Amino acid sequence: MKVFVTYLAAFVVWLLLTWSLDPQEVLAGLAVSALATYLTRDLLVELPPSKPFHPKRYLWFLYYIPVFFWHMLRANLDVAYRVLHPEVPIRPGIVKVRTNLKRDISKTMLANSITLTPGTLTVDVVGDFLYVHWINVRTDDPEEQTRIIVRRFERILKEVFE
Amino acid sequence: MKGMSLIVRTIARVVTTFIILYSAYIVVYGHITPGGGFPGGVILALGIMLLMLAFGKDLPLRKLPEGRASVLDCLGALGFWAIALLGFTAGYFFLNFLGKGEPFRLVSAGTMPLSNIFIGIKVGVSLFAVLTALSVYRRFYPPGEEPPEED
Amino acid sequence: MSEIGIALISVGLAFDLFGCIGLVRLPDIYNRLQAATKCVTLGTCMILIGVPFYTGLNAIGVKALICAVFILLTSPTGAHALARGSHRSGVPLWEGSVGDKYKEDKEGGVVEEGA
Amino acid sequence: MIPYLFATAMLLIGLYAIVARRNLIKIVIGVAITEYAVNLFLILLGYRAGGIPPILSKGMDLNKFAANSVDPLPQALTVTSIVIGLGVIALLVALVLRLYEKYGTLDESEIKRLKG
Amino acid sequence: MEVLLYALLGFMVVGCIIAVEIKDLLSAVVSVGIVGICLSVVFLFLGAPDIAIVQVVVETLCLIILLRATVQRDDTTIYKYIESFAVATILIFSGVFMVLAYRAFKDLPSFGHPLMTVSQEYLREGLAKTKAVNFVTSVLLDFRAYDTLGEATVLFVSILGAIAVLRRRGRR
Amino acid sequence: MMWWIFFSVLALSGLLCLYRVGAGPTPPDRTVAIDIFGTLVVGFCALLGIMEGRDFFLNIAIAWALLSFLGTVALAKYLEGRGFDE
Amino acid sequence: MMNEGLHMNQALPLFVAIPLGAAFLIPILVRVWRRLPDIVGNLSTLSLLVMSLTLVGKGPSTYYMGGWRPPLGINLVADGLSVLLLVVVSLVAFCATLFSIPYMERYTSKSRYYSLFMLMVAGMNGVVLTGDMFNLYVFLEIASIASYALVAFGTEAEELEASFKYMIMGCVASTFVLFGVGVLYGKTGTLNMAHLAKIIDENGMSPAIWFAAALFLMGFGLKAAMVPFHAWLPDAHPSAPAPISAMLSGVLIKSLGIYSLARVSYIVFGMSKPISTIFMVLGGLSMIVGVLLAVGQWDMKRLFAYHSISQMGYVMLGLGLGTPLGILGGVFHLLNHSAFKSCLFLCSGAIEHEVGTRELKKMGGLWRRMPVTSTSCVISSLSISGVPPFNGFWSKLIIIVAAIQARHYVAATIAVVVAFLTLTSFTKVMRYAIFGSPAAESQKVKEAPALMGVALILLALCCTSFGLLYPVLKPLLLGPATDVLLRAGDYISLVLGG
Repeated sequence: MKVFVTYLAAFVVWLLLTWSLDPQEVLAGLAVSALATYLTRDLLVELPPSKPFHPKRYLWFLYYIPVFFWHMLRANLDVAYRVLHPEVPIRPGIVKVRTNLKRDISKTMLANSITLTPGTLTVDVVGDFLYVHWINVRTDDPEEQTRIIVRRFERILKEVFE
Repeated sequence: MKGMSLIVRTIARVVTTFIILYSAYIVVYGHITPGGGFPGGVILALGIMLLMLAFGKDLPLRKLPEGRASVLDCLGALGFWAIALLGFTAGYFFLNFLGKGEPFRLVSAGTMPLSNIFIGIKVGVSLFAVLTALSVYRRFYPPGEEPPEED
Repeated sequence: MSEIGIALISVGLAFDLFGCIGLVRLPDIYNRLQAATKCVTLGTCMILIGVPFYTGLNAIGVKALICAVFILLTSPTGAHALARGSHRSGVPLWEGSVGDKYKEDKEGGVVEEGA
Repeated sequence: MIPYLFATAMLLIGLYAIVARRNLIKIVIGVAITEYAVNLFLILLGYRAGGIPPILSKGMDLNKFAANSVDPLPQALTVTSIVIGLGVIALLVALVLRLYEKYGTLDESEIKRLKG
Repeated sequence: MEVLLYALLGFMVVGCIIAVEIKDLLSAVVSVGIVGICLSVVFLFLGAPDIAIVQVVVETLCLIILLRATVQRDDTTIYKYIESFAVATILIFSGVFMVLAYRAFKDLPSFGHPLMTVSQEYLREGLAKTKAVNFVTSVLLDFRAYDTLGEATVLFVSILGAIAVLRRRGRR
Repeated sequence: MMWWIFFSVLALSGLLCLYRVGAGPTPPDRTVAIDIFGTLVVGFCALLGIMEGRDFFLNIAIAWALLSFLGTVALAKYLEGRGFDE
Repeated sequence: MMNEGLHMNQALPLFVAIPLGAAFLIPILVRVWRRLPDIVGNLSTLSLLVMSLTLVGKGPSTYYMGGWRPPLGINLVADGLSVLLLVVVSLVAFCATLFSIPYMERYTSKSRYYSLFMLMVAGMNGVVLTGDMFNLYVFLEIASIASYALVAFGTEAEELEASFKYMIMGCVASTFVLFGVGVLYGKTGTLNMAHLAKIIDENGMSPAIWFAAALFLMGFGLKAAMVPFHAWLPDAHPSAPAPISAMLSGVLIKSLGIYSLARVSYIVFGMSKPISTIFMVLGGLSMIVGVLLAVGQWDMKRLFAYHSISQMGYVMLGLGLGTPLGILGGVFHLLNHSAFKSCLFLCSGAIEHEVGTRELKKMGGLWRRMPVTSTSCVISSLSISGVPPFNGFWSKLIIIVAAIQARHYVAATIAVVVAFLTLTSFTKVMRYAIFGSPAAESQKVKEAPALMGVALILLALCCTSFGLLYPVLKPLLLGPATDVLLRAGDYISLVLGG
């Protein structure tokens, strides 16, 4: 199962890279994907979730993309504002927030999403806690911080990956 | 805990497959697009190096043990050498003796794709071997104490 | 179609520029990472997404999309690794910062030092 | 003309590092810089004003291409010389590591046991 | 475009000077890294995507290797007067070299107009003779494949040498 | 004209990055600059690709995207004060 | 594609292909049986020796790599000079591999040693055979990188240090060479030596080409350890294992340094007055400085290494004279020097192997305990000091006579004085090491193992016979080599077929 998913992913990426259906290239793709799969068979997918092909996941994922891009755009406008403002209005600090996600991949996606969205940058993940560098610490209450930073994505990612 | 933080490890898991795939792409398409055996091989070595950075030395060394790496290294070099010698038997050293095919197709240009593949294997494996040797090498043998014997 | 592409590319370039200004203006490494990573990642992604709009869905466009996906995966990871590395190598936060939970936890033993 | 001088300047900076610095890493860095300089010089030699890369795309006219393309030969040479540079640096670094193990320092003037 | 090229080249020279002069060895290594990256961009400018990609990958590898070599962070070396003699020598040498190089470069064909005595032939006949559309590869693997064998061998020998030098024990 | 503006903006960003490399002050600062510069070059390659209409420039872009990450990770690991094999 | 009147030799690429193949195979074969590297290494050097001997007296020949005619592809040329160097390289390499079988048992990882050794031989053969500037650079790098690694092979502190110093110098030299190749390419647009020579011949020297010549002089001069650039040699050569010292001093500095310099300056640039003056000045300086530094040495191998510098000075002087007799003397001395210097280094290896020291003061009375080693050591010492029946005498004599004929009396005086100084210095070696009273360390030593003895006897025989067989050697080896340097035009017509 794991091997098959890896192989499929590699082959699809190969087809996209070459962007042609010439039989020579497709055959080469089959061989090359086999090589890549052989070398990384236990890596790409660690523990498959219970229903890997459930369509609901993909619908959630499609929903996640625009949400993510919207926040990313906001993040950029925010940073642009701070950078271009003559006084550089920042109030940085590192805060600790808690997440409910369990799987590695979902934690990672959450952390990366946090890094790319307004004013926050993940410094480390330890257990259930994320250490986040926040360019403008708005509140000192940990619950409130968690709500602001994590909740935006946590629910969606939970549906997608767990 | 071995290796780097969870985020780096997870992303390394995801990306390594594609780095290796991409290295193979660069090697195989060497005569059509920029690239060729050499950069492809280096990318392959770097892909496995990423695993070492993210997970420590055990995982990549399990995938490519040092003994096998040295054999593969020699085999890659021998393959390229053999192409040269085959051309020699056909008339000239390094004669491009295979059929040339159509331009822009994957199977074209005679021996070039084959040479690229051999160089790719050779470069990738040997660079990985040297990266491992450099990284794993440690100096912690106090003057009085002798390190273990090896061949 | 190509107008959309050009618009996306222009916006992306503008964000790139903002990011680099941030890299120069902000006071410490963590803030620089914030600005630079976010803006430049989004900017470059927008350029890459603009490419298929400009050229249509051919080899160039598809490769640009693949590239965008890779950038989105790797760039924040790199930023995270750097932030963690520089924190562990002892680069201090800017003096105007309002608290450093990570440092406290490291000293308190919640986060292992060697890990 | 002026780009060539830039490449020469880089070469000389690298040489300066090799001769005047006493730290082994700095010397290795000097070697790396001289290699960059030579690679740069070779590629500059093959540049043709307004030239296109020496790779054919589908539907290009061969004659027009040959009249416009930059020189492929120095590029082939540069690939080789880059590879050689990589090999040299790998071996140098291996030597530096061993020297550091033996002497516990990267300072060349403390390492000097042999007299020239 | 030319302006950008000169700006990049100028920066590369500055980067080299930083790398040579800075006390912190890690910063020196990073500066060399960025010089290599700029070099790759310069190659893109100069119509050499093949070399650009090689330079990128090699640069990353070199950075890793050089990082591994940086076992001490600070350049603690004390420079004595004897070094000032070496510095003076190299400066005089540099001056002479630069003057000679200037005269030689004036003699070369001007920048952007290579002679291409042999290469013109590669470009005109390479496709018909080798059927490879990447002319760099066709030069590398067909016309001058012997060089490439040498190149692969150089890599083989240096890596074999590095591994041999890193043996735990040299003698029985 | 349009391309000229695009490239100048990109070059300006690049020069700002390079300023950070020169100014430092700590090694991580220089590293950030390298990382960002790599990402900028991806954009540069993409622009070159559509300007000249050749797809191989995007190959180089992908190489940058994958490898500048690797360099950053290696530097970060070094900054953490650990060998590459741990 | 075959041009009638041109002699194509199908065997030429094998001179590089055989050692390369052996080098690539050895790391695999050692897994099958651990003695296989010994056998494969010796077999391949033996076959190289046989093949190079078949080339002697055949006249010049070429080979086109991949079937591409010269300006387009790379070609190999085996003219008189190349054949001479090939014979020398194969001879010394064969003796060194034979010597290595027992000697290298002291070191670990013998398979890597053989692999590196084969690569070094391949690199030297490639340098000697090639007819292309860039290819020359590539093979130069192969041979030098292999030698850097081999110098550090024992991984003791001093070896590593010597290797590092050598490597830095070597890198600078290679960089200069590559830069010079670049300048030449920019000026002429070609890399083939014959094509270059033709273009330079037609257009004359210009500033760019002078610049390239200066770069080559620095680069190859560093590789040849000419005096201002000699600092690395006395460290690097003694630090290597003995067979490698023999290869380095015996052939590497010649094929990478002197041969390349002669090939480039005589064939490509065409010898002119300034270059030949520089050659002579460098040669004279090297002779004096080398021998003066050697006189005060008590370390056996270091002493030999300094003498390499001074003897290379003779070769440079002979080549720089530019007269037929001078070039003949230089070429002959090159041949002789590889015989006696390799023999000396192998002797020092045998002594070190048995006695365990390189200090002259700690030896003594070895001729009783190690008759074979001592005899060959004495023979080669007499050769290098220029004592009549042995080969060194004849070549030095030719060079001195040539210098007098060319009215360079200063050079002749220097040559004579240096010859006497060399004799003094080797008297010391014989007095302390071979004869004299046995020191404490050398009481219980035995004769070196048989295979070492065979290698020593072979080289000692060469030392004796080269002097006596001069009438045979001259038409077969030395004459063609001299002709190559004297008549550069023949080379152009040989390669380009015009």
